[in-house]
Amino acid sequence: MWQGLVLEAKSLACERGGRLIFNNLNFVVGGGELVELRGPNGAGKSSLLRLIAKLNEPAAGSLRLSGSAQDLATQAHYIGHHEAIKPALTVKENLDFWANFQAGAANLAPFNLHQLAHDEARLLSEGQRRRLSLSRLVSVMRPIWLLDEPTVGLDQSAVTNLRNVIKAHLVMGGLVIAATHADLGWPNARVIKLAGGG
Amino acid sequence: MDWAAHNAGFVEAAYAISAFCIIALAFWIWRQDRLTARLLKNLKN
Amino acid sequence: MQKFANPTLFLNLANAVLPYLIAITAVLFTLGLYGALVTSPADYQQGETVRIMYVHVPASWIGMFAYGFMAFFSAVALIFRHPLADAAAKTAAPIGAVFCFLALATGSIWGKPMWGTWWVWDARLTSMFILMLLYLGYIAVWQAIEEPFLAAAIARIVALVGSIILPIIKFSVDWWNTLHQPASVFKMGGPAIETRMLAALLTMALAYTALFLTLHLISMRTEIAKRKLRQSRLFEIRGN
Amino acid sequence: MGALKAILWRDLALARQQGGGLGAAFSFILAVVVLVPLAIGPDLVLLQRLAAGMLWLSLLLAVLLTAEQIFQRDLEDGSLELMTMTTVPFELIALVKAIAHWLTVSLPLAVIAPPLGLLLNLDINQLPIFWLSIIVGSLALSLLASLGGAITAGLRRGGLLVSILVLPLYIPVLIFGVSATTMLMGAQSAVPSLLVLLAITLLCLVMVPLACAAALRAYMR
Repeated sequence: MWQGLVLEAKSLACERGGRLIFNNLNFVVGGGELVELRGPNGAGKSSLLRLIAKLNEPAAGSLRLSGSAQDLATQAHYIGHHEAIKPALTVKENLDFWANFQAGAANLAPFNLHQLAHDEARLLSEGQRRRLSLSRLVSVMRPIWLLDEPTVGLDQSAVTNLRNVIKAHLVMGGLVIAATHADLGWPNARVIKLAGGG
Repeated sequence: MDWAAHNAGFVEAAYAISAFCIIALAFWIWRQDRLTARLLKNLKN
Repeated sequence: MQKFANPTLFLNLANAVLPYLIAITAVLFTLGLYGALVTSPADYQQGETVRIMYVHVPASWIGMFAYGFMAFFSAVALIFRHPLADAAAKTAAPIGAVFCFLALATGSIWGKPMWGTWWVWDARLTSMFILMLLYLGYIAVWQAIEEPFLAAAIARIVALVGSIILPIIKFSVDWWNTLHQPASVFKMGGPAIETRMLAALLTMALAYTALFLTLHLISMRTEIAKRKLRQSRLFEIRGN
Repeated sequence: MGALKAILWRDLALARQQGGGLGAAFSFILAVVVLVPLAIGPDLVLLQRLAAGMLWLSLLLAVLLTAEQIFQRDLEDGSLELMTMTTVPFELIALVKAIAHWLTVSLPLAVIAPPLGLLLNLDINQLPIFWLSIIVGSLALSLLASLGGAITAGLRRGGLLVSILVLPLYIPVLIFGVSATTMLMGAQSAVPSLLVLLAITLLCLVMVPLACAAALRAYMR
């Protein structure tokens, strides 16, 4: 579905609260690749994902997406610790909102949330909330997936669902960058280590 | 109505409050300056 | 503008200029007060109380000037991303607020003999009161937000929004004032200003302006020092 | 455009679900309308002169009560951040949220308030002009409240700051809103005040989203 996608970072640096998190970070990620970010807490894994999603400005360096006309931020999904779920709305209404907002279609099946469709999000467990937030990946087609510790709180069946969804996405030429310590079941996943502590 | 007698003291009051506020402000700013300057000095050595 | 970016250059300049500025302020004040209290005549109607004008008008002038000063440097900070501009706006606010309060206090003291009450919802006094609220709001933003970078970003917006709404408030309060015409219309500055009165008033205004610049310069020096202290303290905590 | 519609629908659904502060705001106005005569006394002539001012004041303060919630929840649960990751300019998103607040809080209040005016002996033939002015004004009040909400969105105890920041902004709206009705009492035309009120509302419609977006971006940085 997506051809010739290349995400390139040149001497990227990130600063938060006046402190340098990491600097002159260079990498190139092409379509069909899974990259796992490793490093101690505070090494800047989340900060790097937020930089790519254009939620923060890099202190230095540049990030370029070639092979796609639109702007990087509109081509990326960012699944962070904040799940952006409204407790008062039902599971389906929550996903419908994001689907309508980003021109997609709600798809509860891959993370088998369809039985809970009409329950209020307030009643969901931590793992179910995580699966609802991950369902945005399969409801709106975007090539770049930025996942911040996606497997936290997921049970075994949900992790396998996630692996299948990632596999399908990579086969279609998309790319995934995940800050995680768990094995995402993709044989030739590349690892980028962030030293942390500068 | 004799103006002078009637409003004695208003001019003095206005000047007094002006002087008080200006001096208080200047003193507060000066003290802050001296305080941070001293902190900065003994931080250096 | 960038050459002021590093504080050291600004500090050297400030330290050089400061003694002269203090001297000028002192001279202007002695001249102004001498003019206000001695040489300028009493008003044929108000008598001695017109002398309050020499502290009221300059105070309200500085109250407004400081807010314009704040809005200007907030705009500079927004457009040129200039770190010192934020500090200039932040330090101008407390000084402006004090002079704004002084304008209100002396205005109401002056109002008592003329209008017989301590406070009249006169257009100028009302606008000055609202300006005071804008000052308090701006200062409250700096107090409420700990992280300096975020506080600067929000304070910039508050100052600029304030400077856009201020003329609208002035217009609506003046119009509102003509709508509910107070019983006796008494021009604050008296019917005609004599040259000696005008001279005294101008000298006092210059004296207040010089005072504002002096106090602002010292506050800027303090703000830069605080910033260095904060950075070094952060440095120690993280040790990197 | 679909995106903006989605936000509006979601905010309306949320408001319907949780009452969205309309209940609290309405009970506030009810309280004012009941307490004013008790406080000032039943003198109908006096009450009539105060009616328009009191109703405007109670609406203004009621809207101020709900100002904080406009952006705070979305900022905290991360949806505001995700909303920046689209082609839709963020200013429009801030505008749509302010309009959602208007539709769920200020407009219903502006529609309900005038009949309550009869309790304060508001003159019948003043009612239409009063109704028109308070409806136009309610949009400006919501926009300015959203500005206060955006500026304090990231703060834990922003309540005090919201009122100090927003009250000066409300003053022109209050002055021209109330004068539209009081001019009628003096047998003068209310049109000039209404036109100025409309001008202020349009100015807010354009300027406020810019300031809201800037403030929210600062918090999301």
